[in-house]
Amino acid sequence: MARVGVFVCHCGSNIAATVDVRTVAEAASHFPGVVHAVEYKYMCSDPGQKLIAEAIRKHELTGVVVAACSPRMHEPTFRRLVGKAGLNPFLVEMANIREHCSWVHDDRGEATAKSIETLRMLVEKVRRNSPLEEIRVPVTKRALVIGGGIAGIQAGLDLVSAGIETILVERSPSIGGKMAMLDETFPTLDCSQCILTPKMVEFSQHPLATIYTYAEVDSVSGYVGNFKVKIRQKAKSVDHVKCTACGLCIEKCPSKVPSEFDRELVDRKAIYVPFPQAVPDKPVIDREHCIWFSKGKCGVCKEVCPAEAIDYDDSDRVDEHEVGAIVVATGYDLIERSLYGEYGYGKLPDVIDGLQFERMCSASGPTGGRIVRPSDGEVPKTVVFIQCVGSRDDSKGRPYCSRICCMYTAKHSMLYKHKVHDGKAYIFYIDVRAGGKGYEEFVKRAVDEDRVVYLRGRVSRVYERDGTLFVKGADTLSGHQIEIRADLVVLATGVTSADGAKELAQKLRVGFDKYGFFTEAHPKLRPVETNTPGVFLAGACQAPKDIPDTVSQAGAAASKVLGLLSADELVREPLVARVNEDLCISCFACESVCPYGAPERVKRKDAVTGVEIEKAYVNPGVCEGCGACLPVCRPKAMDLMGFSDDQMYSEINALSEPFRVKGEGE
Amino acid sequence: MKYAFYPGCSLDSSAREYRESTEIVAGDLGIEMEEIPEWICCGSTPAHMASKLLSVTLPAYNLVRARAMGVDGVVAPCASCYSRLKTANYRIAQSDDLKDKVERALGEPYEGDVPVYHVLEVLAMALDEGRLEGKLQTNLAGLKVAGYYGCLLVRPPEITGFDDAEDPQFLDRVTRAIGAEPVEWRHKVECCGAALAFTQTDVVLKLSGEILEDAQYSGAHVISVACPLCHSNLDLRQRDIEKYTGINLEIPVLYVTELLGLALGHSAGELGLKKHSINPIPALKRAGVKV
Amino acid sequence: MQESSQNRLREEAGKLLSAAAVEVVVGYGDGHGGDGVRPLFARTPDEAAGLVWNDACVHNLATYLSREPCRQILLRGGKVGIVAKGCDARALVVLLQEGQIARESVHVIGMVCDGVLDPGAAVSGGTAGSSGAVLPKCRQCEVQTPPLYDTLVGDPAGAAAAEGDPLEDVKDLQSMSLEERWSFWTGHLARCIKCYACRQACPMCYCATCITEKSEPQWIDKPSHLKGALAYHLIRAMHLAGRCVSCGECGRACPMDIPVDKISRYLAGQVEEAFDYKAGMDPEATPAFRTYREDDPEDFIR
Amino acid sequence: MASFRPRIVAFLCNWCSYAGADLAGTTRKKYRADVRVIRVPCSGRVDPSFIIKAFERGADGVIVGGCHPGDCHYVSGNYNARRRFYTVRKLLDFMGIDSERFQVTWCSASEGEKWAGVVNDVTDLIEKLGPLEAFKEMGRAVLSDTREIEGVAGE
Repeated sequence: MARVGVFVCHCGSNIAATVDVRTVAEAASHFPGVVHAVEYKYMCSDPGQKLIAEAIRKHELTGVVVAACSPRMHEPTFRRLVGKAGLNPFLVEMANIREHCSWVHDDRGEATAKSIETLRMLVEKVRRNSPLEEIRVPVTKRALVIGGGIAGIQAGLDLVSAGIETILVERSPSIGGKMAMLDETFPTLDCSQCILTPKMVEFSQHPLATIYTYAEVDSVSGYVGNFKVKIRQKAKSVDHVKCTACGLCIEKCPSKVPSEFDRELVDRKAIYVPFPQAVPDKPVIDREHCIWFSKGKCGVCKEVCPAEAIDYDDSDRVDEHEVGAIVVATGYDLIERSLYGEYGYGKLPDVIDGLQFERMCSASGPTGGRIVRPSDGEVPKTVVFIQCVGSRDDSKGRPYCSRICCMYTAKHSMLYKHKVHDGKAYIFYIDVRAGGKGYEEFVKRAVDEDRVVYLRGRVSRVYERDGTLFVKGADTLSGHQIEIRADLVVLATGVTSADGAKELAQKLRVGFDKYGFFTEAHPKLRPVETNTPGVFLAGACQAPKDIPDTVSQAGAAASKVLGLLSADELVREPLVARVNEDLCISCFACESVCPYGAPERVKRKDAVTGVEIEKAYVNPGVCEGCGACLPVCRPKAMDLMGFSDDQMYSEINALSEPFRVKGEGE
Repeated sequence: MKYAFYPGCSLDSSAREYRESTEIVAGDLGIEMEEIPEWICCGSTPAHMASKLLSVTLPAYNLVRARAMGVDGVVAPCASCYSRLKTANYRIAQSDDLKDKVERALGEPYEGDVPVYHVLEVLAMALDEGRLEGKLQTNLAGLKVAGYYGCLLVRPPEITGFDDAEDPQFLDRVTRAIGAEPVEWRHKVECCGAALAFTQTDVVLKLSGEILEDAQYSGAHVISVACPLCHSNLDLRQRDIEKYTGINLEIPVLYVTELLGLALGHSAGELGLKKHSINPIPALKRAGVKV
Repeated sequence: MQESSQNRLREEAGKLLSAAAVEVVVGYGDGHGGDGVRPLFARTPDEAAGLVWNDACVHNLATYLSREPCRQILLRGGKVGIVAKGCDARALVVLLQEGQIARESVHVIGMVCDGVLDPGAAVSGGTAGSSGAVLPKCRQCEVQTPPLYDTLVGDPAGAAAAEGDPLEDVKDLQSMSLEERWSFWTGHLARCIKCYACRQACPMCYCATCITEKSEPQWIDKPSHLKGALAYHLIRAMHLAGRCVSCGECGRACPMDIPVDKISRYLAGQVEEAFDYKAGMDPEATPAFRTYREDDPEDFIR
Repeated sequence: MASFRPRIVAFLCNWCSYAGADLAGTTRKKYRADVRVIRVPCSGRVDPSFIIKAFERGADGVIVGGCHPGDCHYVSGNYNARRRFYTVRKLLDFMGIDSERFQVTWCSASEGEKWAGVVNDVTDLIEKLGPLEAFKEMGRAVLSDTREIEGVAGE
């Protein structure tokens, strides 16, 4: 037999001024199941809370309804209170007679009637509340970082230095990512390698860090606090324990391949280390281009290796790890070359992209830092930079802004002028977007000090004639079509999502937009979380970003992970869905509408035949309690704790015959 | 696929050879086309200068007639017609208000849903279906072709939806398919001056001049086009252009269908090659094509 | 035509049973005299010889798969053969989508069908296709050849769909005023005796425990007064939305001649119109209410 | 009809609409007092049977409030719900019940004013439509006279 206590709050005059609280309490005392009903000035105040706690004991209440403000305001307060008073914290409900009543109505009669009816609904509900225990999920205090660029490295460093064991998976043979390819960085022009490589080394040498390079994430199962990840270590064909990184094998390898790291400006060998400062600094064999693996002969590297580290029989290995949280930091790629045939991108040798230019400027790059024409090695006297190549261009299906091009183009033009003092630099732009600390000043410097010429307009065509390039475009400020002879053309190629991002997103059950960028849980308030609890985003995999933003997001993601892993157990509200297996008809509609993958299939014996059939089971560790699975469950086998069918029904049921306050409200 | 054929005015006047070669080629490749009975003007440039409603209603009228023929789509050989027909569909689909007006003018409903193709697209589809296989008679190897698209075929992209507004490939694909060699050149989608020919001839002379000059520079033996107006500007006016620019040009301009016809073994006569003001025969011979 | 199909059907069913490829073939057998038919569960080749195929074969036999004895057989991992017209096969597709049957455990003998006679309309002789007396659902039939079958009986080329609008009767209702529709339905539903024949006849109503049998909470009032009837039929309609294959069996089964099939056939039309989804056409498709599109109809929302 | 006070039930999702209604309160936006609110975690939780039961229990109108498309706290709850609600409205209309009695609104936590407006508009609307006798006066009594109605309906 239910013993409900009703506590009506005046909230000073906030409620009492418009609602006749005495009448409300009086009416409530006659509701079925109500054994105690009182009003008080401030229920949330200390004396107010005492009053409730005492009533719970004195009247052996089995349920409590507080008629006061919005549950979004004080539900936690009163749950804590009844919990302390020895009642299950989920046996309390709040009737919102302030925000939804006294503050929005003037007529005392109407407001009072509404309060009473609302209260009655919640009394009916609370009578059907069941005591619930918080769900406690064990937490594996280990993190996985996917991607070894600056975002991944930063997140990894923050995690290990906070004492969290961290596994980093990088698909290329070295960590460092795109930032390692850059020469100097805007707006300070400090050397990218100089600030990055120390971090790479620090992370790789940290005792709590495990790095997988030349590896990929095969699969991810489990849920927040308890993910199981399978990592595929691609065969390196070189025993990194034995290898002394002497480099003899690389030197002697006869097979040449265009270098990815140097953007194909030069070749690398089939056995290679992407770049001198690579971490690890030991080589892998690219089997696709290795003569031994393609033709079955050669074997030079094996012969010359003094440490006998070459292992042709090496094979892919799949390691399984348990982690509590995942940081996705897979970065970005540049738009495909074929997209801009009219600029000769990929056709004309002296039309290069931003990263190629970076490699050229880099002292450790293929030209030793000299800016030259790929075609003939001459120093270009005129360089034209074209912005928004693959950004803000609807007709190419790339409507978004890549955010970094305006700044790196300004930087490129400066680096060029600093190296070629008598050179001319032109920049075609749509708008210059320099919203960042010191950015606008930086662009200004390019114009004022380095005399870079900015031309506002799009380029229609880049073509080659008699060995020179011509850039044909419009100068919309002067209103003229212009054609510029150029020795070198640098395209500010736009940013697109990393190759394979969508596949990864699906493995992680994370959303992504039509360009393949991962979707954050909320664009403003939850920018590093995803809708999959325990999976966080860092860097350009979420949207184009520059280094400062990437690093801050990586830090933010790391701190979210730390917050998550700080407790031994994850405490989750028990307001989750549950399946009545006897009613479940195994249609698994729940499975298809659940955005979290909470419903699972479990084998159960059929009562009649004794054969095993699959039934739905909701993993309480994963369920977020939205209830989307209920309306699609026709036999109503699915129910939602805290908003159960029974509770909903009784609230609706309590609607019948309106309450009228005598003499008022009519 | 069965198509309704919308020739447009020039195909019965200045561009007869385009019509003839198109019909010949279509026949050979088994592309079913039937002319829209009593088709009317597409409105071309004047209509949309005068009235938006008119510029949409005229093409719509023709599309509705095509619909009555129960075909899979309409084929237009002229870039301008193509553009007008497609634009009409686009606008009707975009605005209910306009749709109502047009339907009132037509006296029957039209959703803007009759597909419109340019001859080039239909040819490319035929190639993809391998309809050319085993049909090539004349060897065109060594013939360098500058494929010229002009503007209306490819622009605006949201309306024409051609493969790539800035660097289209259809013509080049056809050229390759018939064994000839498409050249890399920069003017494939530049404007030829189009209708300004009648009002500001010098503009046409300048623009078309640049196109011809670049084609010649690129080493092309011939230019292939898919639009009567482009053709007359580049071919008919080539002499005036020489005078105007002072560059000697001798670069024949052929309809893509004519080149295809040659490859399929038809004679210069059948294909109306002799109708051009710049005789293509010498250039073709130079390239080692037997004609 | 039907004659030859019938022979072929008997032969195929016979083969299946004698080869023990299936434990039972669910098909049609002779009714008690007249030209009516009734479901026949053939377990032996001899019984299979009693199978019939003519334009009185209206029943959607898919219903029996989720009921005894088929349910038991399927649970045991046994195989069942079933005779299915196009519309019936659509129901099989939905059962597949909803994991109620495994494809390999059901052998579908698909019947090319040019329409079945409306039992309500009194006619005899002549093929359904020719006479105007086919069921409304047979008009403009798109599934004369079943979307799903293992053995096909009949010549797809030979089939000709009847003229007319399958939703004519529904549209008549739609053209009425709100009040007219209300009185139409109250008029009919007031007769509902909650016998649940419509539910039993429906291949999509396979819940072990229907919510009509649930109390605490009691979403549907048990008594058969109008209120309870209305709630029942409304909720049933929602349960069938996006799943109903418009076979019309619910309406045919109603002993009180309540045209309940109108409701779900109407909703099926609405769902197809709004969400571009037609139930039971493609086993791979995602059912309408298990998914959404960002550009779904929105104009009714404030 | 003057004395008729519509009874309206609103199912509000906890994250957007309920919070929006709270905001209407904190900003003191006055509105009609005929609405009774039932809190649900998400508009995707609202089962059609809730709506039907509410009508049975004497509601003259029902409102469901959810997050704007794309803002759902649970990713896609409101999208799933939207399909169902669309269908419910079609169904009600087909059965002869004015579908305007079932209203859906996307109301964010920042749209207190919108909520107040929606309540007032819907209340006025339901007032015009009058009480939903449909469900109310039903019982065996109806049985008899429906026979005539049936005649009227031309069956």
